[in-house]
Amino acid sequence: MSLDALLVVAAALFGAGVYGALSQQSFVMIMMGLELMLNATILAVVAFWWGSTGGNPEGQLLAIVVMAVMAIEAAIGFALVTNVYRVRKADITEKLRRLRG
Amino acid sequence: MRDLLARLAVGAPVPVFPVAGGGTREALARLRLRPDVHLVDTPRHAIVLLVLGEFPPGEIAGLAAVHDMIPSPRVTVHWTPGGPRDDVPRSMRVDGDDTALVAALSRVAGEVLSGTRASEPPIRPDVDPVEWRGIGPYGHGGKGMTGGTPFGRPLAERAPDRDGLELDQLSVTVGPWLGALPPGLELGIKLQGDVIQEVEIHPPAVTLERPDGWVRALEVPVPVAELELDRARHHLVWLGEALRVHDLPALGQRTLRLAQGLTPGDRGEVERVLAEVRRTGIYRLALRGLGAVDPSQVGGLGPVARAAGLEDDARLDDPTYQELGFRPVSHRGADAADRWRQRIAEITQSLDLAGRAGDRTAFGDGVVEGPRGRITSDGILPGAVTVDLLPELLTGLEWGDAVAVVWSLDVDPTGVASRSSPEGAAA
Amino acid sequence: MSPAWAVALVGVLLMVSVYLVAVMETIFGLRVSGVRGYGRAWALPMSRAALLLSQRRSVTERPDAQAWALAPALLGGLGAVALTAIPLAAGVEVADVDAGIVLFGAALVQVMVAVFLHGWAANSLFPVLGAFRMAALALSVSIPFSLVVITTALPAESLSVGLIISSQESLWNVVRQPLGLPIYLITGLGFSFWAPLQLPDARDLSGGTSAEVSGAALLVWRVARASILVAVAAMGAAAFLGGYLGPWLPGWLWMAVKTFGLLAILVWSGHRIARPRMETAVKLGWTVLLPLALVDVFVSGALTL
Amino acid sequence: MSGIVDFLFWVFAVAAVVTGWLVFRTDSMVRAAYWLMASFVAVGAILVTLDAQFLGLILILMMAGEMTIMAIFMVMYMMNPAGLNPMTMVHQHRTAAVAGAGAFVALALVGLLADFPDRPAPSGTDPTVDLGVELLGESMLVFESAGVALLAVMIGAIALVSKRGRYGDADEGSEEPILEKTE
Amino acid sequence: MAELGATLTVFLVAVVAIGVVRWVGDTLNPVQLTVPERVPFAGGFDPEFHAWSRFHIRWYSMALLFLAFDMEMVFMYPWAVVFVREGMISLVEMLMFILILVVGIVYTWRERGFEWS
Repeated sequence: MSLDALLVVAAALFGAGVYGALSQQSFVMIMMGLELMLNATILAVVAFWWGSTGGNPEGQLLAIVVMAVMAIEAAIGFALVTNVYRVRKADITEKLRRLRG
Repeated sequence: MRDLLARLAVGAPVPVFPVAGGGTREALARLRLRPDVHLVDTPRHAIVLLVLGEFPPGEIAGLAAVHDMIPSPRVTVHWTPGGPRDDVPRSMRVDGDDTALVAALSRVAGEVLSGTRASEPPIRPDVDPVEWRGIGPYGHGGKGMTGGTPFGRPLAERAPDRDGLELDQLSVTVGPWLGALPPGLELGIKLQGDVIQEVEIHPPAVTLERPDGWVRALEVPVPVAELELDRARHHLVWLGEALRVHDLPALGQRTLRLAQGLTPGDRGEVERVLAEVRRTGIYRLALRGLGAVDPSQVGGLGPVARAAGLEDDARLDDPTYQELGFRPVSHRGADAADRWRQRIAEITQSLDLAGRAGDRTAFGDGVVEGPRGRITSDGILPGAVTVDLLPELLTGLEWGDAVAVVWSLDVDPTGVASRSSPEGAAA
Repeated sequence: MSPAWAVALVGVLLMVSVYLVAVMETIFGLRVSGVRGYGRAWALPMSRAALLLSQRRSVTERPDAQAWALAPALLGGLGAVALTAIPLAAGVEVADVDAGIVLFGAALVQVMVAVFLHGWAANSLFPVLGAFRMAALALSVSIPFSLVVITTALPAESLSVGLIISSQESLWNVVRQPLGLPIYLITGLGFSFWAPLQLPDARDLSGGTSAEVSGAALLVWRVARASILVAVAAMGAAAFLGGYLGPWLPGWLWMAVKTFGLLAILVWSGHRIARPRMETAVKLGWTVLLPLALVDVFVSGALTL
Repeated sequence: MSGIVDFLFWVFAVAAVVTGWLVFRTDSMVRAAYWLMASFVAVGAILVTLDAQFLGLILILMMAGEMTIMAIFMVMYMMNPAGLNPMTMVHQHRTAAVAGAGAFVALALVGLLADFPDRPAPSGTDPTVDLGVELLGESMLVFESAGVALLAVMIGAIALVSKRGRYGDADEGSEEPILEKTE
Repeated sequence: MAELGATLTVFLVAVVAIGVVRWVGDTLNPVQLTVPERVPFAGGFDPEFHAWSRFHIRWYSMALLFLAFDMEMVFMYPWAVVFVREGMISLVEMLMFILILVVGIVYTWRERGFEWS
């Protein structure tokens, strides 16, 4: 286990997240892609904290902030999905031409 | 290994799934008190399917389906408290009283567990409900995103809802043998999430439970002590069953036990148990504010009417009761909690009346105040009217709340039958 | 503690205490129902287990078979993990780690996942309703639950359960934080979906998430569920009642006495308190337990300083 | 000892990536959400092996609730939520795959080639204490602004999902005429 | 950390043990079910639809509130560890943080977010 190995794992997770976020059609699945990218970010941040910053607590703090971002993203995302669904009865991005334009 | 398990398993109460027809209210209550029998709520937990009581002619609705859901080893037992049924094979039939039944249940359960009696094969044919195998691009019967009948059933469709989110609506027939509902009550409901959007009442799967003692009181005066004890017993059995559905089975058993051989002298013990029921906090936690009825719709419905603030009681017009100084108890809330309070108050009131009545007789002139409400000679039992309340009251309730409301009304599913065939009750 | 010893210890403890929970459940049930004479209760769980093992496992038309198999295993595993976070006597601990209460909390919150999967996997109306009930219930109780457990870490200045116990040398947390234990027990009942909070497996759903389960699958589900209750009681004893601390008796015995005392209270309450409506349970969690838990945190905190 | 830790690390690493990939390979929304949770749990386990015990465990704790909510919302809004009809809910599959692979290669190269200082975290102390001191001390503002941000999110989210808005029901008078209704 | 290795072992063994009990049950009573034996139970009548559907939860406001409020836990654990060391200032800081978040609960409660929509 080394910093390099950790970063490669994080990169793989991030790549999977990018694939998901770009390929999926529904809002919620896109959010899953985003969450996977944030997952990779947490791993990378803690890896740096562990291997490269001499245990600076700000590294941990950053990881917590990323978790908070995840919660915020999820809450706002679901609220938007609910609202959009209520108004337009649609759950797939391609049905919402207006949003894409 | 199997033998060892079978020998060990003999010590456990036999899990029995009851399909209880008409006239078995009391028998079922007695059965719940038996330590060797455990009446379960879903056929998946049972070994024995117990068919008891009276059913409308023809096939018993849903019986075959429930039978097949019991995991093997399974065995069926037929028992009729009033007398043997002729249309059932001798080998499955138990004649005699409760004790004979319990002995038979334990015996057949032991036999199928140890393998000396073969487990019954499924009744219904091994055929898919809809042809689906090999159909469609994946061979699963579906079509596109939501079409077709994947694995034999379609997917639910969307329907509008009160909060503006148009999501899937499941329509499903619940009952007649659902442990959460009174036996025989069959409802066609439409659910969105856990909220009921529509209720339709189906004809009951059981025959009318004729309240013989009460019907007799229409014609001839009957001893008040007898009537009032019967009323208290009825309410105690109701309380026991309702407590079970509210997940207080042990307390429910205690009230059911009280109902056996009840005398006016049991009042102290009854009051202790009722106080315990109150202390469970059930009014505040589970019942308050649910299923409030409109007082104008519940006239003649006995406790339901009186819980809605009506002083509606045929006993008020009876000279004997007037002589006893009878005043009806009533509550004002009209909701499920007040209906519970009302019946619980009436239990002690009835015991009090029974104790003071001596050998006085009452009624006999065509109107009787039964435990569920006013019984008249027109043949429509109060249970019928209570069932009619359900569609309006249950709509918009969460499933668990709906179950609580059904029990709080003391619904008699056979009421529907009494209405569709008026001679049923008056006969 | 070496893994082999840990497995042996936790395994034996769980089996014994789950059995005792089943016995207790029977005895309290008989007592409340007005029957005297409990001799039969001791062998009954064994017979019931044998009966379930002799039954066939049920499968519905189109279940999520893997999730259905995973759910009870996950639930039991979580019960065992939660138990490892708790020192059972001075020096007898599987994983008294720095973040002990976080480990315990993580295990308990994951219970929600196991129960949700168990109900969802059946593809049948009542289990699915039960699954969603569990989600609502667990979300409502999990924050007050974590808050009162965190409060016990204040005087200990550590998240380690061992240090939380030793910080109660002079005074138990149940005295120092009187609001803590009741809130902990109520929310703990919610996580172990035990009566009166057994909403996901309630009778109005004909057994809820286990309505379609039979045979060995039902047996392991019930055992796993009881193991969560045992873990909740053990943590309650450690965090609020001083764990293995106590005069005269050996530490492990104190721990056992306190744990079974709490188990008795929990099982007893199932027969004596009514099951709340779903909406009442959610409101109870957010508008009663959560504010009280916050009061507990800050008042106990201020008193600790 | 470190051999076992290395082995566990690789087990968790593979688990995290594989479960993360399975998220987009299943038709069942519940499974997708819980595969994602499994990925988070595996990452949490990796964090534990990195001596960030608290962060790892809290990640596992948080994700149970968050992913259950994820599953519930997905079941709520996705047609055919259990994937009873197999479906392909992807578009621009090739672009996405290339972008994903590209992101992986680029980031992995950065990770492998860039020369990060080698200053390992000191072992033997409880990093949670440092974190607490940091939170209450220098990063107090971060902490309090997180509170404000979370409050804004709560109010925003609740206001968005409430049917009864200040200006009448949320679904009234906002149907888009251009919207193509596919059903 | 080595302790958590023991925890992991306990977890895996418990999972396997439960799997074994289930397997034993399946060996004693092999699961070969006919179509009617697999019909989901609803009281005696076959369900019309699959139960898996777009399930309309009634507490989505509460779920969203939980997402945001649960983050407070992450800050609270480290706070608890250094609480006594940092003294009154830590109490005040956390009190401020919590009071901010409690506004969200009050708002949700006022919007009837804890009731079945």
